[in-house]
Order: sequence, then C-alpha cells, then structure tokens
Amino acid sequence: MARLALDDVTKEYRDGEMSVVAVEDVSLDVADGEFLVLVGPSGCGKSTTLRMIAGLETITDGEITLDDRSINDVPAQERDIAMVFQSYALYPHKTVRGNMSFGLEESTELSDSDIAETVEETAGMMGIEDLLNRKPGELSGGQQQRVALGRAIVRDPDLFLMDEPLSNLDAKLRAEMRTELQHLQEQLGVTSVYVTHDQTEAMTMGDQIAVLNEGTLQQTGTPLECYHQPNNLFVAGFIGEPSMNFFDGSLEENALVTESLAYSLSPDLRRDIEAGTDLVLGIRPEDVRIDEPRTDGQRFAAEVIVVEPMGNENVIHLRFDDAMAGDEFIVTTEGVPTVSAGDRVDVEFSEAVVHLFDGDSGVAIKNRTLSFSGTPDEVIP
Amino acid sequence: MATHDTTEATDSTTGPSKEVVTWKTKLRYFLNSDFVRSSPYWGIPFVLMGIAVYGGIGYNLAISFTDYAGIGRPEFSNLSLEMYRTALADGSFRQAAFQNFVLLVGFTSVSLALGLFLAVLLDYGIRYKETIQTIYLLPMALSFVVTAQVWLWMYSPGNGVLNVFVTALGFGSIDWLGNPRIALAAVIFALVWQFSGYAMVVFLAGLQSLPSDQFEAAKVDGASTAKTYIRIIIPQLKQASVGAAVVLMLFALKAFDFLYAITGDYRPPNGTDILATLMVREAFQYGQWAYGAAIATMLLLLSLSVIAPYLVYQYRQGAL
Amino acid sequence: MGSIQLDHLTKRFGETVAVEDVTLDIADSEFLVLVGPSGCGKSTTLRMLAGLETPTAGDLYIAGEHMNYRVPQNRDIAMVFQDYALYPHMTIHENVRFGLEEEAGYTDSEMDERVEEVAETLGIDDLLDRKPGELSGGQQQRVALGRAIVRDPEVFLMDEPLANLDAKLRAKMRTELQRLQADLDVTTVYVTHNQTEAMTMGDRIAVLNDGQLQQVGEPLELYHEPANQFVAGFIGEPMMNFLHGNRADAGFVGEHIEYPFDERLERAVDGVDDLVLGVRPEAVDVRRADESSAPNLGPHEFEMTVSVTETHGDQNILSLTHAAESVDHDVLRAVTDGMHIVKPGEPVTVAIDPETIHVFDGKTGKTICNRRIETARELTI
Amino acid sequence: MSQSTPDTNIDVASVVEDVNLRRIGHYTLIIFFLGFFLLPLVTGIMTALKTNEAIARTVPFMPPLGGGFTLANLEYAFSQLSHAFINSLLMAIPATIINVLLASMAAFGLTMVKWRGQLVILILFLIGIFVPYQAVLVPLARFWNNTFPLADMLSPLFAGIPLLQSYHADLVPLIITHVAYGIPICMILFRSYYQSLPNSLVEAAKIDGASITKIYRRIILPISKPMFGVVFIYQFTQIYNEFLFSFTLVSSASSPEAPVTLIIPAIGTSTSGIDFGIRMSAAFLAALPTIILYVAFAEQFAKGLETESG
Repeated sequence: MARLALDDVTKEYRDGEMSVVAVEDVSLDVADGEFLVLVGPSGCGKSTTLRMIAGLETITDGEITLDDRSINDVPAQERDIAMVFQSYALYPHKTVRGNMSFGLEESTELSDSDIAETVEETAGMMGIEDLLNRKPGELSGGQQQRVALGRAIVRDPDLFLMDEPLSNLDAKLRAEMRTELQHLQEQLGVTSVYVTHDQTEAMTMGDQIAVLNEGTLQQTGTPLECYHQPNNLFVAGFIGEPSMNFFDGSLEENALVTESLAYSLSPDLRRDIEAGTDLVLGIRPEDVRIDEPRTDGQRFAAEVIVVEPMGNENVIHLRFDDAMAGDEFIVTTEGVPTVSAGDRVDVEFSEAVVHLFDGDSGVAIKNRTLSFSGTPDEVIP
Repeated sequence: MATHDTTEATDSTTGPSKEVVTWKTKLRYFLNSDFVRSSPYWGIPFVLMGIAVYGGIGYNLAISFTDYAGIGRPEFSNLSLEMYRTALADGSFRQAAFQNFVLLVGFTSVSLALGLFLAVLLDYGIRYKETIQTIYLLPMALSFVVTAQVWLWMYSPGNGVLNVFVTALGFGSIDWLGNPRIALAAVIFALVWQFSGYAMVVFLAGLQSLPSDQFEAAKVDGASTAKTYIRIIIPQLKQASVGAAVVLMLFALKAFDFLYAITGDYRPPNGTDILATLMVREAFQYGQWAYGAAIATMLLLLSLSVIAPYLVYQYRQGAL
Repeated sequence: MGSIQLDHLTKRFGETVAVEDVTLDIADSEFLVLVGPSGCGKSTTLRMLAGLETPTAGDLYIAGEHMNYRVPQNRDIAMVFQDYALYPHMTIHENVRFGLEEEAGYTDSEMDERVEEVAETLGIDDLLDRKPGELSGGQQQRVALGRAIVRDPEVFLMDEPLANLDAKLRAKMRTELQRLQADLDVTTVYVTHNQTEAMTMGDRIAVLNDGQLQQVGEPLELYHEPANQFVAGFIGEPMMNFLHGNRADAGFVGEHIEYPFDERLERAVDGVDDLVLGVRPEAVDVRRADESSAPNLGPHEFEMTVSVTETHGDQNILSLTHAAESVDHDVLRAVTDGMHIVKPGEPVTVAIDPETIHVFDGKTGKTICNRRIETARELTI
Repeated sequence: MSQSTPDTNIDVASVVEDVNLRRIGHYTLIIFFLGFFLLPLVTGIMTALKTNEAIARTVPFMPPLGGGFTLANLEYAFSQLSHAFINSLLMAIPATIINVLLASMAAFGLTMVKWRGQLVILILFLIGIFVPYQAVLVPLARFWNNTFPLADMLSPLFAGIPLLQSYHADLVPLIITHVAYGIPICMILFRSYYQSLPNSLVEAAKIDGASITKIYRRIILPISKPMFGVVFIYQFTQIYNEFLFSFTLVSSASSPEAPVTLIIPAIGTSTSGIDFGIRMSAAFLAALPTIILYVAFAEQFAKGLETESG
C-alpha cells in the first residue's frame, strides 16, 4: 500500500559534450491503490520514467517519494517494488517455482516452507499451479506472461511497475490479459504504474492516464477526460483509434477556412479568437454524420474513397472535392455499410462535437460538448 | 526444397492428377533443385577434407595393425593387435597416459575457472574494457613455440623471473622444469597463462548475450550483485562452459608443440611426457611407425571420447 | 492470366500435417487473404505457391500451368516477406533492380528507368541511393513492395507484410496496399493472422485452422454467416460470445443462463442436444437495471452485473457476470456506445434479441443456424 | 550518483565510500592480471634488448640501462630468420586464402538446403576440427614422401619462376595439408554466420530469379565480408604459428624451406647452454607478425575464438 509521487523529475543523459534530456520536469501523483498508465510514442521517455521509479536509472533532478519518503537514493534492491518486464526477464535456468521464490528468498526472511506456501498460493491465483516445475523455455508466451506477473505478485510489494508487459502477446491474448490484469489489480489493490505505447491499453486499463511526448508530460486525467477533453493536438491525435481528423486553417470573418472547406463558427465560439488566427479543426471519426447531399455551413460534399468493413463497424475514407490526393479523412459508422467507394455523400460536422486547437501552440481552444448517459460521474472530474 | 520430398510426393499422390507428370519433368526438377545445384559448393571441400582426415585415420589404423618399422613397405598380410598390447604393457606409455590425464584435467579446470573470474571482472562495468580484454587475450596470438621459449626463460634455474621472486622471498632457487615432481605443474601454469584469455572471451560473449533485464529483474527482486552473479548469471553459462571446456581439452591433448619446443628435442622435460610426444618420438625418432600409429589411434580414441558427448549435447540443444 | 488453383493440396513435415487437403480457386486479379492463428498452415500454403516448399500431395496451378515441379526462379511470382528480406549490402536502387536482371528483354538503361518509375509510384524515389539499414520500417516496407512490383509478375505473394509496423502506420499501409493492388490488377495472395487486415483488405478471405480450410468467402459473409464456431470466434473484435449448454424443452439451458428459443431457432436446432449459442457483443443490449424499479424481465432479458468496463472513447466494452453468481466468471461481453457509461459493479438488464443468435453444434462446432439478416444485398457491399 | 538532499547526506556519503572501496578492489584485481599476462612478454622483450652481461646481472624484466642495451641479438636473430620469414609467409598466405574461400563455399552449400543426411556430413566436418593431428602424421609423412612426392615433382618448375627458389616447392605439400585440415574449423565459423542470416534473404533472391551461383556471388559473398575478415585473421594466425606439420614434412630445422616456428627451438643453443638474448630476440621477431595482426584486429580475433566454441 503506497502513494507514489514524482516531483519535477528530470533525466538527462550526458555523453561528453552531448546531452539528451529524456524526461523533463515530470510531476505525477499516484494515489494508494491507483492504476496509472504512462503512455506515449516510442522514445517519449515513459520507460525511462518507470526505470527511475524502479531505481534502475538515477535521477538527474527532482524527487521521487513513496509514502512521503524520498527514495532518490534508495537502491533498487531496497525499494520493495516488483516489476514486470517487456521480455518477462524470467530466469531461464530456474523452474517456475524457482523464479517465483527467488525474490522472496533474497528480499525477505521467510522460511523455506513459508516461501513454498506463498508461491503455491499465488500460482493458484494465477492459474499456473500446473506449471511450477517447468522451465520458462517450455512455456507458451501467455504462460510466461502469467509467470512474470506471478513473480511480481508473490512478493506483495508496495508498488507494481509494468513495462509494456502485453506487447509480446498476439491480439486475442492481449485483449484477454488486459481484462485479467484489471481484475487482478482491483483484487490486490496495489498501486501500479503501467507503461505502454498502445493507446487502447491506456484507455481501457488506467484509472488515470499520463500522456508523455518528447520527455514532457502532455496531460494527466481519466481515460475519457483525455479522449473527450484533450489539452492539446498531440493528446487529441494520440488517443483514439482511428485517430481524430484534423483540418488546418485560419479564422476568416465568421468561418474557419481550410484548403477544402469553410466551416462557419457560431458567434459564441469565435468571440475570443482574433481574425486571422491559425486554427486546427478536429473531429472524431465516429462524430461525423454521413447523409444525402445538402450542403450548408457545417455540411460538406465529399467522395467515398475506400470502405473498410469490420463487421460491427465500418471505417470509411472520404475526400473533399478540393483536397489533394493524399488528404483524406476518416469516418466510422456502425452496422452494415450503407455507402461504397465512389459514392458522393454529405458529411456533417456538428458544432457540438468539433474540437478547436490553436494552430501554433496546439493548445485546445474548444473541446466537444459532452452528452453522457448512464453513470458518468468521476469519469470526468 | 528437400529431395526426399520429391519422392514422397510421387509415392503418395492421392487425388486425381489433372496432368500426367512424366519422369522427365521430375528429373528436370531434380536437376534444377537447390540440392543438386548447391552440392558442388560443399562437395569439393568435403572430399578434400575427407581424404585428408578420414583417409589419414584409416591408413594410420591399418599401419597400427602391422609391425612396420620403416624398412620397405608396410606388410598388410599379417595384421594383429600386437602394437596395442605392447603399448599397454609399456611403463612409459602408461606414465605418459597418466600425465596426459593430469594435464587434461588440471589445465582445463584451472583455465575455465580463471577465465570465468576474468570475464566477470571485465563484465561488471569498467573503463577501457576493450583494451584490457585485448591484453588478457594477447598470449593467444602467440604460437606454442614462442610461449615455450618465453616460459623457458621465466622458469630458468639461473636468473629466471620466477626464481628472482623466490630468492627475493628468501627461498632457494628452484629448477622448475628440471624437477620431475613440479615440471608438469609448471607446464600447466604456462598453458593456463596462454589459454585462460580464450576461456574469458567465451564466457564474456556468453555474459553479454544474456539480456540486461535479467540483471535488472534480479535487482528489483532484491538480490545483491554477488548474489545475482552466483544465482542468476553464472548458471546460465553452461553452454559456454561446455564449448570452452571441449576446445581446451583438445588443446591439452595437442600440447606437443609446447613440450617439444621447451627442450628442442623429442624428449620433453622429465615428468611431462604425454601421448602426443611419445607417439612422435616412437614414430619419427625411432622409426617405430606401427607402434607410433597405435599410440596415435589411442590418442584419437581419447579425443573422440571427449568430442562424442559434446556433439550429442550440442545436438540435444539443437545447436547443430 | 494469373489465376491460381490449389487442388487437394497437402503438406506434411515428417509426422505433422501442416496443410491438409486444401482446395481453393483464386480468380485472376483477385485479392485473397489467407488468415488463421499461428501454426494454422497459412504460411506453408503461401510457401508452396512460391516454390519454397514442395507439396506432399495434390496439385498446384498458376495461370493454368502445373507448378508442383517448378523451382521458384521459374514461376513468375513476386513475394513480400514479413522481415522485408532486403539485401543489406545493396542500395535501394540495386535491391529493386536485382530481380529485373533475370528477366529477359531489358537493356541496362531500361532497367534503371523501370526502377525509377516504380520508385516514384511508391514515393521512394529520393531513397534510391541509400542502404536498407538507413531506412525506417515504413520505408523498408515500401522498398519491399517496390521490389515485388518492378518485375510485373503474374502473382503477388505477401507474408504478413505489415506485421512489423506500428499500429498507426499499419492502418495507413493497409489502405495504400489495397489501392496499389487495385491499380496494378495483379492476383494477390496475402497471409496474415490479423483478422482486421483480413476483413478490411480481402476481396475474399480463406480461414485456415490446424491446416484445414474452414471457410472461404467475402468479409461480411464470414462475419455474419460463419460456417462454424471457429470462424465465428476468429472473425470479429471483440470476439463473439459463446454460451455452452444443452437443449431443453423451453429452449437452451446453459451454465449461466437459460434462453428460450423462438420459432426460427426451434426449427433449426431440431434433434441436436449439445449446443453453443453465439452472439456478437454489439448485439447485446445493456440497460441500467434501475430504469424500471420492479424487475419485470422479458424471456430474453437477464439481470447481470458489470465486472469490468473498458472505455475506448468511441465505445465501451463491458464484461458481464450473472447477478447471482461470483464476480470472477464473466458470462458475456457487450459493446455500448461511447457516451453511455456503465461502471463496474453496477447491476444491469441485458437483452439479447433472438434474431441475432447464432447456434453451433457443441460436438462438431458446425453452424446450425446463423443470425437473421434483413436482405441478402447487405452482404455484397 | 544522484544529487543529495539535506536529510540523506550521511547515507549518500556511506554509499559513495562503499562503492569506491569496491571499485578500488575491482581495479586492483584488473591491474594484477594485466601484470600476470604482460610480465612474461615484457621479460622476453627486455631480455632481447640486453647484452649477455646485463642479462646475467640484472633482473630479467627490468629495461636495459646504459651499457646494457644492445641490438646485436636482434640483428643476429633476424639474419638467422629472414629466409624463414619468407617461407612462413609463402606458406601461410596462399593456404589461408584457399582455405577461407573453400570453407565459405562449403558453409554456403550446407546452409542453403536442408536435407536428410546433412547431419552426417556436418558431424564429419565437426570431428575434423577435433582430430589430434598425431592420428594422421604417419600417413601424412608417408604420403608426401613416398606415395606422392609432389615437392620433388615441382621443384624443377619452381626453379624457373623468378623470385622463387626450387626449395620453395617443398612448401606446396604443406600448403595443401594446411588447407585440407583447416577447412573444418573455418567452415564451422562461416556456417554459424550463415545460419544467423534470415532465411528470407536467400528465398527472396530465389523468387527474384537468381541461380544458386548468383545468390552466392551477389548476396552471400558481399554480406559475409566481415566474417571473411574474422576467419582470415584466425586462420592465418593458426597456420603461421603451426609447428607439427612443418616438423613432420620439412626434413630439419636447418633445411632452406623451414618456416619460422621450426627454427626457434634450435636457435641460440650452444654447448654452454641457451643464449637467452638470442632466443628471446628470435621469439619476439617470430611472434611479431601475429602480434601486429592481433593488435590491429583484436575484435575480429576475439570473434573468431568466440564462435569456435560454438
């Protein structure tokens, strides 16, 4: 049980004259029992951040505290954390039992029989009790994954760290393990930090998401907060699959004018924006409505380029008449596709669902209005 | 791809074939196949090597069954195991075999242990690693003959380096190579000096092929550096140890060059005679060709008894 | 032209049967996707087409000619490998040109011209002087395509060509590949284990499992009318829900729920006892339980509890357990609209329309009846 | 280490001290072993540069001071060895080149296709590495001396070639012998490299229409350039340093065709014992080519050894 905090943590790699800042002034607060997902493209500094928390990298500047105690100078061996590695890092010469007992033997004073009991109990929980006497090389990818998790859980640590633990599994197994990991974390209630580059994992698993790019923190929030109320263009584009559609343009009179369309903005919206400001219009593929042709200020004629049926939904690639050949946008529709390649259709960008970003800084000016049903309390604080 | 597939395909054609496949088609396919086209590549070197190695071994074996002593041609009409019986009854043969065994075990185990120690020493984050490794490995670039000269001087009973140290400590000088009771140990020590660098390189490669997250996982598991090496890292070097041990043992069996070069004579220092020197002496100094051949055959069997388990091990590991 | 026939094709490696009695006709200029889990024999089938493996039995025809006994060099095919297999010591220009050198009827300058032409089509013309090691994954992938295209072969073979790309790039290359194939009009056999690629790219899909052909058909045909339980489970993400149980007087009695049959289902299951019901997650309707205070359930409605909610933004995937049973056994997964939030632990009412039910034979896995579809036309888009 | 905060000052200090102590111990061991490996070599070189008087009176590994320094021993050793150097190189260079080429071809041929029975061929190659040469010495001597005296046949021919002497013909059997017995180890070195190449490389070339010969010439040969370096250096060192074959096939250390290794054990011996000044000079000169090669290509050398144990 622990509360983890990072306070302006920076990591700089110096090599002679060269200096690379991998992580810059990152501050995070992970409440006791919370599941935090660090997400971002490769090279964004998420793994470095995790490794600093683990004690595998030193900290250039800032402070990491666990339950208000600074752990900057505590060696990894004494931090009482458990980590699941991307490659699992199982010890190939030891049996599953040996792998799971090793941490207990090295970091606790438990007797051999206590260790054996704890290991068996955890193995039972993970459904790997039949595998205890096998070596990692004899196990399938999914089983190795379970053993790696079991090895972490058995130590009952203050903190779980996971570095892309699902990335070596195939799609089906990954989806399965995703749900299982969530079940498990809820059951154990251990504070966890989970690193991934996969936005789906971030969205579906995290209590909180921290989005990193180029070493700096872009946004922290609940998954739906990051999805519906992104702080900036990066978060808007990174979270969500297929990606949000973006149209670059600038404010002219009462409309946002881009290469291929003039999107009229309501007076309310354009009141605080200077004319001529560079803007980016963003709209999620599922928020675009496709209709019979009938153009007005927020409806535009477009041509269907490709239809990708997925069964439950369809990904439709469209292009505005004036747009360049490669400049397409994407719309998703549900059920059976009603349009096919070559069709001419109208698309509607309702003002309620569009996002506006500053063209220079990428900062969000307006996010979509939300219309949740069900029990949305807490998903957006 | 594989040729045997071709034959199988024709044996077990089940469905109705829409087109009659003639033997000509199949012959053309066979002649076009990678198997036929690639066979000259390995075939020519294989024949050359095969004649030299296996032809040689066979001929050697044949001679060992005769009583050929260098006069005329070997007489193959009257073959017997006489030479082998003579050898096994001969005291100097038995002594050479025993000393060979001591050399084999002593040299291999000490070189492995020292090599492992050096590898761990270099593996654990130090500066100028490349340079240090190069120096540790330097003796490997020398020939047995040169090493022998250097150590002959080191062991020199007059003012060799070893005796300089020994006398400085207040002891009397020692005739390292002249004393039959320590000569073998001195030879082993010199060979260890030359070959422990080799074991180090093999272990180092093994250490570096281990993913670094094994170290990290152990660290997070709470293990100290020493514990990590002992419990996690070194047990995983089994494969490397087996490979290095085999190569070292074969060096020990072939240590003839070194022993010859120490004295510049067929007879090595007392107490260091091994099968290889005995064989060359019998055959080339005394012209006892058949007897030499018989000793060589037994040396070969000894080598095979080291290699065969190794090959089986490699095969089981899927490394062949 | 480039049509392909597989006639009772079988491949055995010693005792193991990799491909068993596969018969398949691929029309000229068709895009056929071979899909299945790893080890299902799809790559072996492709390698037999390429001449890299010899069939154990059966016959293989490309463009009407018998191919069993022809080395790959003489087959007039091009192949794109998963690892791209670019020659690391040659420039991109030399890589693309290598195959042309063996084709008759090109002068040196014609070859260079052809290489440049292809490079331009693929947008790699400014990379021609570089070596493969200097290119990004996406660029290497294009070069691999270029090398295949340049020879203008009868048939393209592709072995998981997108597997090494990240998710965003993969989605992009997917549509690009489709367009390219349509422009070039060359018969293409594409191997993947990814059902999304299969659904979105193939004119037709052939599903393989354990070396046996399960079903061949258009993407939506496989989605809505699977021939057996394997295809039903393999195609579609999230996966179809399966409920195991038996035939009873009232209908179906399973481990967790009882489901009364309507007339259509009643007729279909006639005489079969061991049953598996299938229902796609998007066909499961979830309402909050307290919307009607008295639980007044219809015959196809159930009380359940949400165990895990995965928020994707545009949709939510709910894992549901039976209200009366323990929490750790999920019965169903359901997809709800992104704006409809249901939290873990909430009681819900679940409705499953009998029209959407698939029924499979529990012993053989064969489909007994598929869901009802409005019109046949819907499948042929 | 990381920067310290006030309340953890003491901890940091003790941690630093601890680390330093360990580091000092660590480096002390490393330096001790540097001495262990270098001392005999330094001793040899120093002795080579000393007058006999200095050798008798000074500590062997100390550098020669003042009048103790001389190049006479080296000059003498060089005059004795100069012919032998040419012999050694005439033998080692062609043998290595043929050896490496044949081995690469064999390795390519054996990794190209998988077929039943291949394992037998492979094992026969592997055993070839480990066979003690004593087991073939008697046949070898008889073959080149009695059955097929190639050297005698070639020597009139060699007499006619400029820069070569008729006795150089005696090196031809040695070259062939080295090639034949060197193929197995070199073949295994190449094979391990070819096996690490992705299969798809060769398959792609096949589908591109390339014949086996073209695949070897255009794909495999250029890709294995680094491995050629490794194997060449490894094998050159082996052949140059080899003693037993020369000992068997060359009639004596005083023969004109004797390579360097054969002469060393006999050099500088007199009735009064061994003249170590001359002996060390000769040993140093003999080792020089391989030492230079080794220092220049240490990485390739180590790579060859690593792969050997396999």
